[in-house]
Amino acid sequence: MEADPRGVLTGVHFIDGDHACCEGALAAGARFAAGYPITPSTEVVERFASRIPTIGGTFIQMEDELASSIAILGAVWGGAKAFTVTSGPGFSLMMEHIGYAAMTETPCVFVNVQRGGPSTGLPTLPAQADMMQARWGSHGDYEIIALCPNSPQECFDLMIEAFNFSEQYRTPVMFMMDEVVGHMTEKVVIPAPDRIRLYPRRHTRKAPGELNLYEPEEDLVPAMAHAGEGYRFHVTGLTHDERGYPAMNARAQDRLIGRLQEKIRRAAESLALFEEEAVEEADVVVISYGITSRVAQRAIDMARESGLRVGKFRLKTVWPFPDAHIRRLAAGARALVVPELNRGQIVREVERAAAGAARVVGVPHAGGSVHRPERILEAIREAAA
Amino acid sequence: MEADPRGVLTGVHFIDGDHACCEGALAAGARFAAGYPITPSTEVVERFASRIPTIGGTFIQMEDELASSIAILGAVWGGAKAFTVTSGPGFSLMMEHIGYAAMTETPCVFVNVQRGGPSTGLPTLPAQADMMQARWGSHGDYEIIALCPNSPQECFDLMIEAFNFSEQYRTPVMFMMDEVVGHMTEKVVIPAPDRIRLYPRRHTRKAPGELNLYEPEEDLVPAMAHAGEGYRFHVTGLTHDERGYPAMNARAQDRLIGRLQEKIRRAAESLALFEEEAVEEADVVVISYGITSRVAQRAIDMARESGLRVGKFRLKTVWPFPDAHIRRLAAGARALVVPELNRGQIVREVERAAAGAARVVGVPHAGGSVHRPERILEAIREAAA
Amino acid sequence: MSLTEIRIAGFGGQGVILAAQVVGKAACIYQDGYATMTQSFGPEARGGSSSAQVVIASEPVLYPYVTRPDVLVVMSQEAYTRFTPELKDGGMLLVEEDMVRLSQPHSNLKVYGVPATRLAEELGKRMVLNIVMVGFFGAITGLLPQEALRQAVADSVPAAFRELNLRAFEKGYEYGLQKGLENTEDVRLLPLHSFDE
Amino acid sequence: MSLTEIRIAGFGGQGVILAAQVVGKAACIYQDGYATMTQSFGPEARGGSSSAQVVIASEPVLYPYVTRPDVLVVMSQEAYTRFTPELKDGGMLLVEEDMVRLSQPHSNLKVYGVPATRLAEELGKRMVLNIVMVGFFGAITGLLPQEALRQAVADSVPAAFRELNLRAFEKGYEYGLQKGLENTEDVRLLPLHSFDE
Amino acid sequence: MSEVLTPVNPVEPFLRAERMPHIWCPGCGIGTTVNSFARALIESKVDLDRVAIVSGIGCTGRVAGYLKLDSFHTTHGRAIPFATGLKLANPALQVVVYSGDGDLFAIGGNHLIHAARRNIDLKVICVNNLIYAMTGGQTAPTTPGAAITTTAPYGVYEPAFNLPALAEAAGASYVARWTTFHVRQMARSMQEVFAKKGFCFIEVLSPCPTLYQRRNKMGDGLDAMKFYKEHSRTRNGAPTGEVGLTRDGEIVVGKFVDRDRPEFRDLMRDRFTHQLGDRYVDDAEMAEHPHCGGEDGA
Amino acid sequence: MSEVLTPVNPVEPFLRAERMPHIWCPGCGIGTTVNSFARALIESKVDLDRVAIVSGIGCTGRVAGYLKLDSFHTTHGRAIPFATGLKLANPALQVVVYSGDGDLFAIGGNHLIHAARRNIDLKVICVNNLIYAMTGGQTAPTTPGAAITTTAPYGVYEPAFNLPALAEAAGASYVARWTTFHVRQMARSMQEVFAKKGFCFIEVLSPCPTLYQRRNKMGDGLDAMKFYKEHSRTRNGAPTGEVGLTRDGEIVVGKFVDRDRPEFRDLMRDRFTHQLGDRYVDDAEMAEHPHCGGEDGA
Amino acid sequence: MQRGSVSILVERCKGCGFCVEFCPTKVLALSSAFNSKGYHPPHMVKPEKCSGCDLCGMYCPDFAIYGWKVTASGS
Amino acid sequence: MQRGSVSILVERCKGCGFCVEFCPTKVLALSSAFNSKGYHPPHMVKPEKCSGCDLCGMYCPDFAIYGWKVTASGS
Ligand SMILES: Cc1ncc(C[n+]2csc(CCOP(=O)(O)OP(=O)(O)O)c2C)c(N)n1
Ligand SMILES: Cc1ncc(C[n+]2csc(CCOP(=O)(O)OP(=O)(O)O)c2C)c(N)n1
Ligand code: SF4
Ligand code: SF4
Ligand code: SF4
Ligand code: SF4
Ligand code: SF4
Ligand code: SF4
Ligand SMILES: [Mg+2]
Ligand SMILES: [Mg+2]
Repeated sequence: MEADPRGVLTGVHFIDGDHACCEGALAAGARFAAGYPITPSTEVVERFASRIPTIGGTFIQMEDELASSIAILGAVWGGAKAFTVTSGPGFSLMMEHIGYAAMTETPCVFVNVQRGGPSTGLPTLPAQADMMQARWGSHGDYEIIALCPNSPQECFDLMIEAFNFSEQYRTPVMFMMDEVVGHMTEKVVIPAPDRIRLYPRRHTRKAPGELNLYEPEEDLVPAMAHAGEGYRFHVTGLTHDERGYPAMNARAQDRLIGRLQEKIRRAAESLALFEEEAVEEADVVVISYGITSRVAQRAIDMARESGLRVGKFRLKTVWPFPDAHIRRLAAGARALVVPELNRGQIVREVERAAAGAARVVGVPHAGGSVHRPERILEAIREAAA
Repeated sequence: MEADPRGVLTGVHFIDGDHACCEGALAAGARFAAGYPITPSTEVVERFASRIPTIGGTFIQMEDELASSIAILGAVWGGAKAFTVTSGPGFSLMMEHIGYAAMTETPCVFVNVQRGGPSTGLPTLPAQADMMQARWGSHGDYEIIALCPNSPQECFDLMIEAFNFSEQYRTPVMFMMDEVVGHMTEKVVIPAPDRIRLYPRRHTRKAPGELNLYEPEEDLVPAMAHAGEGYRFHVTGLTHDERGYPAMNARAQDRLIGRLQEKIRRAAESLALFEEEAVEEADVVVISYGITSRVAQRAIDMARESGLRVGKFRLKTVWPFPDAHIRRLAAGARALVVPELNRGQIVREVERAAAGAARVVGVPHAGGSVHRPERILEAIREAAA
Repeated sequence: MSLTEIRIAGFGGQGVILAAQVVGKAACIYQDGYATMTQSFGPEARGGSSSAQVVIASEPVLYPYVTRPDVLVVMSQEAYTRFTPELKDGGMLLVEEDMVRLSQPHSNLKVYGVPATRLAEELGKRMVLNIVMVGFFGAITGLLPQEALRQAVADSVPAAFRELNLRAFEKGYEYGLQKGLENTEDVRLLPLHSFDE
Repeated sequence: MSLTEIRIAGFGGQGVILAAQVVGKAACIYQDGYATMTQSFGPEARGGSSSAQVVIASEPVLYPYVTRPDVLVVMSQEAYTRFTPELKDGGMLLVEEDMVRLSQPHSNLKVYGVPATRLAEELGKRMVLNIVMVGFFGAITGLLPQEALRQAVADSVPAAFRELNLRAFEKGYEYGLQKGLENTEDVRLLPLHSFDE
Repeated sequence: MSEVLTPVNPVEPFLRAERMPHIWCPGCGIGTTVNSFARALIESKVDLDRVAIVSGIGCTGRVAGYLKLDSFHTTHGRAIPFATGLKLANPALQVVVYSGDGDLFAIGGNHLIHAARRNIDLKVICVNNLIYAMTGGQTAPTTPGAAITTTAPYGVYEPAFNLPALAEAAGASYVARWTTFHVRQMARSMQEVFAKKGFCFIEVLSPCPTLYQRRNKMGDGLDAMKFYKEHSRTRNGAPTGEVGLTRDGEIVVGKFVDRDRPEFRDLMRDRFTHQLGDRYVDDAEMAEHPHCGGEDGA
Repeated sequence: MSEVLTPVNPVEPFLRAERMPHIWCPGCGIGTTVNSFARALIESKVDLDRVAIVSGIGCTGRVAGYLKLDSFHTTHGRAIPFATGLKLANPALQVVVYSGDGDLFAIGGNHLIHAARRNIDLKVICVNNLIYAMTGGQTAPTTPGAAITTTAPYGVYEPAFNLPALAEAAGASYVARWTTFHVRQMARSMQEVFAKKGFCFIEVLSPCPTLYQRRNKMGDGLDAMKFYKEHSRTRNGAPTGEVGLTRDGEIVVGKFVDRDRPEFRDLMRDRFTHQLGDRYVDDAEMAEHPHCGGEDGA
Repeated sequence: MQRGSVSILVERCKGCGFCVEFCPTKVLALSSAFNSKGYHPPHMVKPEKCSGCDLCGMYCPDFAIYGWKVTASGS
Repeated sequence: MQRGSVSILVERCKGCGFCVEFCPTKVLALSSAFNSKGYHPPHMVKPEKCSGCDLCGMYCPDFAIYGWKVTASGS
């Protein structure tokens, strides 16, 4: 399906990542946003508030993040594409509803512009320390998709992917920006609407009375309906059967939770967006994401200048974690270097996936600024040695 | 320091894990609890509400889990030992304040009696699927301690450890029960008060005017003061310096976050409580925790009967994850089998720590009941083959 | 290690859990043994079926679940239907006579009936039917000394109701002593009421 | 790939960010080049110092930070003190004459002064001092065509203030054309007021 | 010979028959409120395909799951913000929030006051059984003083909320209270709010014999109903400040507030039209044709 | 020759001098409220070692960090529940909650109404600048209609809360409103609440020139102060239902509510004493000797 | 003349007695019999007094009873 | 006779003018000079009128000014 032209600001812009993210959402067809202000993410909804009245749709500033994160789910069941935007403390408050969205298979996007934490931490300064939270922050078992842009352009582009994935797999998607990317201004090219492919809502073709709301299709994803269409369906966060009715026993749990995970795990390969360069012949591969990938690039360049064989692997999709690709890299390289703006999160996943096949060297950084490229260079040198 | 006799119900009891947990807290000196009802954890605070008026202390049922989880932090700074109790959905709501407690180094205990999730899931049925959340559920970088009892007796015993660790390291401790352990009734022996060793509050010996509230002692943990003692200190969730004042820059962040992690990582060995048996000569070691360890025991017994050399390793401390011990096991055994009441959480940590040195076989279970021992036996057989 | 598996089942409100608790407590506290009691809830906390499992042993119990009970106490038809097939060959089946109608002869089991509800009503409080059942259980199974069970009863109920419950216990125990001698394989129960309007 | 690093710094309220934005936009949109602008906040969003960095290039910019600027524009004393040492040898230092007093001669730099605030006040709106500065920057550095900058200015301000801002731009540009010829190494500024009461 | 006119229980078409019997206890009043609700739906002739029920978690929260309407069983305390999103995305829906006192006023209190402030077009039915029932009988912010609960084993000492007063102060357009004894009045109130635009709040006192009454020696559901009958006094228009409840005192029932405040969406439309004129695109029209690609399928 | 009597600014001893200058903008009113607060502390002669300040997050939330008292900068919206725990664990403390309108009434609204319901002994000072300032000027639940904010670029259309009415309906014992123009009255109110037991609420309207006024062409801080001076009307005892604010209308100030409701801890003590008699151990006495092992050190 | 009647789904009934108590003409009484869950459902003891007002139906929390009007057609 | 005076910490002042506006006797005026942050702090233009009432101090949001009473001792 093509993008609705009303939401697409085709042209060349010089805007920051927060603004580009909003444009991506609009281009993806988001017509409902609920948010609660928090630095450094608020610009996303501020722009949305200013843009939406002339496009058609709603922005509502809710009383808190609990409310924002569930208002969007209500909106989705009312027929809209919807998202919310926050940063660390607000993200923590949204955890219950991320689980509810996963459980009820409500397509939606949660944007987190990461700042320094824990707690109030460094409200205006960058970090990438909510990466594990994005995967594990809500109680119980679920599977999630999380994307990481590294430029305003990608805030636009990947936001469309985020919505597409969420619609295709009927799952909440975490859009994990960081303060630098969010506040960095660059050229953003927005294509014409007919160049933007959208994955349409998986709306049932069945008539009311025939629909079992949670009966999966072949790819394990069920088609949905919207309130007001006559289906008279039921949605619950309790463990439920294919009709959507509560079914509280281990068997129903196994069926449901198994399917919720499987529908995403099965698609892992097509969900794995990444960028790689010179990894085949590399001794050391630098694995990074978000703003850190651009800092690491300088270190990689410096290392190459000094004659080292360094490859680059940039994660755009962080969850589901691309185990297979990391295994491939580990099989080929001597060492994997993982710089990130946290004290060691994704590096643990790399370690797990590498399973001892290559050395894994983390380059932690507590946040508040980006790495000095020299620090990463050092790690590359050490790893290559 | 010895336990205050008023809180210690010395004697032999036949009580369930929830009640034993409450008695553990009372014996540990907890004199403040705030909670919000949620199945299957409510009995802990119900007992506290009934016991505390004749011991001296306060129970308050707050308006929600956000309030409960920060009321206890206020109480700690007012001079009490305090804890809160919840289950999945409530735990998700407490995430922001777990981060605040970590950041402000407020000793306290969060009890989570795990039920089936995600979302409302299976309110009355067991799971162990909040294990990763306990570690990663709040935004930003922090380190946490999490303990897992497998019997009512251990609910009592480990609860005292939980408080001791929280006081010693000034960190929130997650007490990760599961519905089976919470509702299972067994013999619980509560010793005399003088047999219960408590780690006292690390109260500063400095005079007002001399104290820098966040100046670490040798083990990286600072001593604290209580409100009302004349210190006129400041506590903030912002990144702060040793005086406790906001210091918003990458250097301060590095110092603070580095220390918060290091104080716990450094103590990893003494924090690692576990139980092991016959791991030296084992081909397969079964690694488990909580109720699953007791189900696994039957599988282990069956496997041994059929001649397999099976060891057992039970985690009492799940976080910080005992990497060193797992490495040791991986070095000795052919395979590690990890049954848990979730679709694969701690098994990932085992994989990471094992780093390819042994095969790792997870035995996932979506919750709602416990494993059939036969299922674990099957995995052991397969792993041994 | 000797290990006895017991299941007590009925519907919510019959005091199934308390009965199991008394048995466990008698073993643990007044007999210095070990016991593990677990409960199965229906999906909701209220109404519906209720069942408790007790494993009694001389050493700490590891695996907490009952798989093939030695003793099954049923206080509702549903519990009877659901759990009887689990019973160990030669196991004991104790039934509340007025609530359960046997659907077939159980020649492989030892079946004993007691009108616990009626006996309780005779004491003036239908509520204590579970303790009548505990008394009956004690006498029939002989698993635990009468005194241990008595103490466990006394210790498990509110002071105001202690006397009443102890009388209920005795009543059940006595009934058990009488009935224990005859193998009541042919317990047959009154037809339950049904409607059609 | 040719790459120019620019830093613009002053205090909050001087429109530092907008100035940087105009420069970046001119490069990106009206010159078909690439630019990356990043900002440094003080710890708080309000008051205090404000600084923006622009990297201009003919290809996409990877590393977004300015480490050794080619051009430094300072509009406060604090910015001058803090950032001048970073400047590349032979780099350009553009200063707001009325706000900054040079603390030493900078023989290794090309220093240019402009009374941007005063010029803006002459236009009736002190607010536009940043755009005066952009004009001055355009003329002195010659990094970007005048027209590209002009358009970027027009496109970056609210319609109601477009005219005013364009005049501010021209004023700064002209001033730069005049001053650009003389190397104003010896820019000396009025003593700033101080108090003691 | 006699002819049957209504041979079917009027509530039946609104029930998910396959889910009966429901989980509610003997003498629980929640089912009774559902009867009044069904009657109100019938009488008000709303298009049932356009009615959505949103519940939180609790015994009352189960209402959504039993009603054969589009129905959402959300998270504890968050029915109102969910309903807010639902209503804004599809303004043609009649959105009813049906939940318990704890859900709406303990954990959910903030959402309630904010929705009332906004005067968003939601119809909130609060079944007040004075307790957290689903979790086994803990103190609610409505539990009257001295009552015994599992978390107040020596009796509640916290003062309780006066729900109508709070709803009014926050901005509700319509505020009423009934008990499950007042089945007709309750139905009439429900019918009224279907016809009223804005945030409407109906409190219904309801027996919880199992958890509230038993522990407080207050008999069974029928005893509660008789108590309601004897102790209720209808005072339409009573100042909400005067209608606080006590454990054994008078229960003031009636319609307390029925005022005209502009509704949220109207306010929104007016403002945007005022500022943007023709450029404003009112998405109320668009809700009919969602942009998410609806019928196209995957 | 002249002799100096007060050679030091009375507020100075209450400030963490090493943290001056503060971050507040020129003409921001928050600092002014601190002056009145300092005067009230002096006049009321409370033991300063026993005063604790609890703030949430926001420009106002920074007050805690500037006051040289035991002070807590908590999480956004949660100052009140933190303060509740603090007060209950150490009843001897005078616990003051000092925070912004967004913090206390948007995200924190539920805690405020519940603390008021409980009538717990907290003194809440709400600096109402009609906006979320710290985050850059978004709509608050107090922002009056038609005002421009970053999240309402075409003007706010949501109705605002009437804070005193809400606080009263929830149960507050003391409710007053002043503006930063009313420095003496504000100080007097603060002094009064130090002497009053129970939940007390003081709203102080305060200029935010940077984010609220600038965008709304309302001049600078001084203009706001003059506006307050001209448009305020003191109506002590005014019914709180009548004191709602509008963008440019009259500002009713005064002490609106001052009533006696039993305080939370008194209620607790009475109930436990009633039920348990001598067996009740009042931990108010124990707070002096915490059980956590206090002085023993590690 | 009988103007109304009730239908009772006995298996749904939980014996709360609401219908009995609030029937304006006291048509109903709880039967002494049990349904399969052990509850005593109501039955009509004075059927002739039933107006078919359905108050019983409005009260019944278990949707187990409802009243309906009977028109005397052809008699 | 002067009965009061003020102290001004000019570097703290942000020139808001509160003190000037609300001094009951109009003692103060903003100076045309700047402090190092570029603000115009107040100075006393009619020192003799100062009562030392400290209203300026109560208004000053930057804790930059305060008034105090001077007793004429020995004069
Ligand atoms: C976040 C969260 N906290 C707590 C719970 C547990 N819980 C479920 S229902 C409920 C209270 C129900 O009370 P009320 O709303 O009055 O409904 P009732 O059962 O009385 O009808 C609670 C505390 C939950 N499900 N989720
Ligand atoms: C959970 C969470 N959500 C959002 C924020 C961002 N935030 C910080 S302060 C604030 C609002 C402040 O408004 P107010 O309380 O009125 O204080 P003011 O700055 O106006 O004094 C917000 C939304 C946060 N810190 N934490
Ligand atoms: S517990 Fe109470 S509210 Fe819940 S169903 Fe039973 S009677 Fe009704
Ligand atoms: S932004 Fe507003 S509230 Fe915040 S310090 Fe500045 S003037 Fe004060
Ligand atoms: S229909 Fe009316 S009259 Fe007939 S039984 Fe029911 S309540 Fe009584
Ligand atoms: S009201 Fe319904 S449930 Fe109650 S007795 Fe009558 S038929 Fe049975
Ligand atoms: S002390 Fe009083 S009279 Fe003197 S300057 Fe200050 S306000 Fe004016
Ligand atoms: S009130 Fe204070 S900050 Fe304002 S002008 Fe006077 S001295 Fe300066
Ligand atoms: Mg309730
Ligand atoms: Mg504010």
